[in-house]
Amino acid sequence: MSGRVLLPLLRRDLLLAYRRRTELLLPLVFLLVVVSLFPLGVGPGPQVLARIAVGVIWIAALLATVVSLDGLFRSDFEDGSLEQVAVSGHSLARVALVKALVHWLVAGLPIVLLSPLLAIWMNLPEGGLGALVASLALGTPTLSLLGAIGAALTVSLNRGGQLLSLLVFPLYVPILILATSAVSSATDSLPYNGQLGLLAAGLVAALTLAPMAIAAALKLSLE
Amino acid sequence: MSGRVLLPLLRRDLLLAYRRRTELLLPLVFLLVVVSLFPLGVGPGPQVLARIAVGVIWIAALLATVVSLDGLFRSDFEDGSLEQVAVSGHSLARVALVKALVHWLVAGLPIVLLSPLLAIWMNLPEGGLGALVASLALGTPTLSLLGAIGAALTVSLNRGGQLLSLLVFPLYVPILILATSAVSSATDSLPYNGQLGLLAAGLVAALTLAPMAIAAALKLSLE
Amino acid sequence: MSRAKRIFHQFGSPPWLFRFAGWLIPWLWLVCIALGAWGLWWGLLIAPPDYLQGESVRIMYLHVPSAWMSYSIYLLMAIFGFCALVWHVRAAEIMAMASAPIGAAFTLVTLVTGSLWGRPTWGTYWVWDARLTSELVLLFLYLGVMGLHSAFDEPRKGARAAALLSLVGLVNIPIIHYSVVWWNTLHQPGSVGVDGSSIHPSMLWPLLIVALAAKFYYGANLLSRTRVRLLEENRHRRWARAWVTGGID
Amino acid sequence: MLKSHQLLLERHFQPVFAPVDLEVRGGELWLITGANGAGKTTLIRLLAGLARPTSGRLLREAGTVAYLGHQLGLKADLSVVENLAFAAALSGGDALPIQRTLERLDLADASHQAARTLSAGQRKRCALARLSLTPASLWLLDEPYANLDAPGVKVVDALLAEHLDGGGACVMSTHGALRPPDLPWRELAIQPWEAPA
Amino acid sequence: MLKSHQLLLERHFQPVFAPVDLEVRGGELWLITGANGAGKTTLIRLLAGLARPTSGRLLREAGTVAYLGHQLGLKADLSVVENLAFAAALSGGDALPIQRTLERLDLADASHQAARTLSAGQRKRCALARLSLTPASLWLLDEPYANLDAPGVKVVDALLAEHLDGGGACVMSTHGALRPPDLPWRELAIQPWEAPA
Ligand code: HEM
Ligand SMILES: Nc1ncnc2c1ncn2[C@@H]1O[C@H](COP(=O)(O)OP(=O)(O)OP(=O)(O)O)[C@@H](O)[C@H]1O
Ligand SMILES: Nc1ncnc2c1ncn2[C@@H]1O[C@H](COP(=O)(O)OP(=O)(O)OP(=O)(O)O)[C@@H](O)[C@H]1O
Ligand SMILES: [Mg+2]
Ligand SMILES: [Mg+2]
Repeated sequence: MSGRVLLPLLRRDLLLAYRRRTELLLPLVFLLVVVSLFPLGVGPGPQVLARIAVGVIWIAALLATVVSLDGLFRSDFEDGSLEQVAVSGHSLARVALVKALVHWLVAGLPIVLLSPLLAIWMNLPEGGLGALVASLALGTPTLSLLGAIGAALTVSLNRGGQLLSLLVFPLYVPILILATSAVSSATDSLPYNGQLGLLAAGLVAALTLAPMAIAAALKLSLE
Repeated sequence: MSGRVLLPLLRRDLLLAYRRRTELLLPLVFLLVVVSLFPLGVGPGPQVLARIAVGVIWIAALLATVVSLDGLFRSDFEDGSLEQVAVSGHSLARVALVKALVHWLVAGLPIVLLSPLLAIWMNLPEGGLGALVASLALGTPTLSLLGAIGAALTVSLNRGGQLLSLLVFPLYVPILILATSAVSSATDSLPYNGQLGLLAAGLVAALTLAPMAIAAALKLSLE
Repeated sequence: MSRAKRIFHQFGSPPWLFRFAGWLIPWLWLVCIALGAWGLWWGLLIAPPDYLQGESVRIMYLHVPSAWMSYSIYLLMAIFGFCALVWHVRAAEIMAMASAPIGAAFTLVTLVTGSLWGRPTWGTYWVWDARLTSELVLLFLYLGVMGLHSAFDEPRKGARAAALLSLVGLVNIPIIHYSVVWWNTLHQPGSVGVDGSSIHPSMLWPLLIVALAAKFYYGANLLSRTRVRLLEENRHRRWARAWVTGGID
Repeated sequence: MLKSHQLLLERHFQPVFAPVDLEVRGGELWLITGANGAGKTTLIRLLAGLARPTSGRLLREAGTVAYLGHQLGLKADLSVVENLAFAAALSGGDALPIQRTLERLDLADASHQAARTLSAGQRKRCALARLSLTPASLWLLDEPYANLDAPGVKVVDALLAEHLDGGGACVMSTHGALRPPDLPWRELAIQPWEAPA
Repeated sequence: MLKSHQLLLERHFQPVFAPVDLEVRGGELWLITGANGAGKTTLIRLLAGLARPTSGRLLREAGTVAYLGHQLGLKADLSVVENLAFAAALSGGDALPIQRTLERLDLADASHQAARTLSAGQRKRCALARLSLTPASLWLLDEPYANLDAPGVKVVDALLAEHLDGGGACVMSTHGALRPPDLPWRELAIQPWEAPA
């Protein structure tokens, strides 16, 4: 039974994402829209914007991730696909890993790719761009993995979206702190390898532990 | 057929909200969590926080509204209640008004009531509190009404949440600008009646026009 | 039936519109290319460089016409959308939805050329100036209309929903525009404004010509898209089958 | 009560069925029959005014209709009684006979359970209970027998008989195996659409 | 293939039905019968391992089961063929006979439609088509006949006959009116739970 299902599942989920390709753009557009609210709310002064740039970009990335998390297992749960996968006897942990991977490809990777544009918008000081991209690249997969635990726990609840954000934001706090501190160090021309190292360590830990937690949560939700 | 349905519908929706009373707290908690991310992401310096306080509180209010909007008509649509209401011959515009009212009571009013706490958290300058509460009281009903248009348009789509935020955020731009400018004027001890007047005018306009747009959108979604 | 009403109905009849568009499109392209070539040649090669901005001012000949188009196409889209919603004219639905990507493209061109222009003149790709901001919001409005349209799998439903959204957006555009202008001047008096007050005639004429060419481009592109759509949708009908097999034109 | 003339609906620019002419009078029971995918649900939604026909006309007498679709219209978080009380209020009907209706449909035991905990058949019964609480003279029912056990089917037939006796009319879809045994009915077999040559 | 001993599930600390003893062997067809709300769906989900019994034991032979519940498990955005191809890959079955299966279930015309646009019966047929693509030896079907027209019911019976001939087994719930006419079956009537005196 092993890993044979992973490829079809990956293919199916990417196909589904492609079917609704306008929706593929949505996490991106959401990010753009949220980031652009800040100048409107805070005022267009470039100094203030530069000062809060990292925080805003990372918080927007967090929000974009959380908003897209709710759908991660929901449609599979509601249309009965999840039951089918559970009955098929495949390891749910591997299935969870694939789901988190697809989520990152669809919602996380675009954020990484888009971050230079956001940096220009928010007037991020020059030296910070590299650290921003690196922190996003290392941090967003962890966001997807941790978030998937919350999504799995809330999938059987009617309106899981907000509960979900309550569950996962506390888990995201360390990532947010590490990442923003990496970028601020970079803009101050300080070394920031330490923070990136910790982010990488977090990613490895999440990769090994989160799938099991997700699988247990899914089983619970199905009962 | 006139308005006789409004009361039962209002009662039913409030009863439903009460049934899931833990979920009643969610928009609030979401708001608190989002606002508390900022000191974490931006750094705890009180000057910077004070400078961005209004913007952050209002943007968090926008986000909390949008996150709770997706469920506004969705469950009614999916379980067929909306069909029943549509077939019953009652004016859908009135129904829409009731729904928006319930949404505001559940998601908007708590924000207004909670705003003093947020103001303290974010170190909002003293003079701004009155203007903040007033702007939220006048602005959040408009957010609910405009947002309901987006919710009605996307209710038949599978994952409307992010599309919804794309649709409604541009409409929220004037409210955000007016509200934050009212509060900044207040903290600078300038008059801010003009902005509040415009917010009130926007509310009146939304109250008269939005229900028709919502009704038309709902009818379309049911087809 | 009054004359106006008859024309209206004729316009809504797919085979008639298909044939009329087929006849008109080559002429539109012809005028568009002629005017475009003339205007760009004049603007990019002949017109004098600006005494302040130097050669970079030539971006204006792309930037300003697309900025004008970005708003006027939204207006047209909303008008088509209104006809679609009120009279259920399929042709209007198609034309409203065909307008959206063209308008979004013009908006994007405005933003990109503006950013590229901003680098040499303002020293930065982007500032939160009022005009820039409202152009960005306009892009979001277009993306919303297109996203909503394509999210439905029944095309007519998607078109009508998006048309409704475009009308809501139309009501809001002036409000957004004024609020943003007011926001920026309030927060940041004396910001880097876009100075368009005094354009010398030697620069104005090529600008107007390119702007006219852009209008013809829109017409030609719109009708081409409409024709494709009409053919696709009516593939079961006799006139469409006959056209495809070369029976009639 | 209801009259349709050359009623037609297109999906993806292809008519779902041949144009429908139907005239329903008080006291009549119409069965809409057709294979899976013939368009029964589509037609009933058209008659209920939930979808807009692409062409053709539909005339309906003033007064409300009662509609029962594949989605039953129950709020999962409300109990059976609360669901029915709202339905009665919505249609301007009478909330008093709720208890009697519940007994008739054998739902009395579950009357305070939330709708989400009901079984498929209990949920269907709850939706059917709505019918006897509304003053609607025209019932539009999409597969009313699905998910019901034998006693449930009998109750539906009894409800129908009462409704027709009182001068009401009903249009319902069915797959043929189950037809009301003791009632006179007329059949509208849905025809597939054929492209004109 | 499957053996249960005093299987019991509580909802709200109240057993749903009397403890169930069931032994299913290859080639057997079991009908689970009972009124609406008796607990058929609950029992089948227990047998499929989707719910955990409160008490009692359940033994299942190694090998996969095929499960068909009230939720059909189709992705609304994928076409019929894509849905089936994924189902085949998931269960390690063979994707080759998809076309034949579709013809058999009269879905060939709709094979490239997205599942969301299918009618209720077409959707059921698509879910049933999965059965013949999996190598599962035990089928657990919850109301397989619901929403099907007469030819659809016949196809299900034919599929069942083949499966049983090949040594497979099946447990299905039904409301009694429709029973496989030409197949030998055994019945498990669900008993209501009675509190011990
Ligand atoms: C991303 C950046 C930019 C955007 C989004 C933008 C947007 C616009 C828009 C919307 C208009 C039409 C306004 C109207 O007709 O009322 C416009 C016109 C114009 N823009 Fe830009 N612009 C940008 C950057 C620039 C830059 C850097 C310059 C030159 C320094 C510039 C020069 C002009 C001029 C000369 C006009 C014509 C003025 C007029 O017709 O009133 N723009 N721009
Ligand atoms: N959370 C709960 N609380 C109380 N009762 C419950 C709960 N969940 C389910 N039940 C009851 O359990 C019973 C079994 O439901 P189940 O869906 O198994 O019935 P079924 O035999 O499949 O009926 P049907 O023929 O209608 O599909 C029902 O009477 C239902 O009301
Ligand atoms: N968007 C669409 N594109 C193509 N075909 C569609 C679309 N929507 C519906 N259809 C088709 O319309 C037909 C009518 O469906 P409908 O649900 O009315 O059938 P039905 O008679 O109720 O069938 P059932 O007995 O299975 O409930 C189906 O064949 C379906 O495939
Ligand atoms: Mg049907
Ligand atoms: Mg059941």
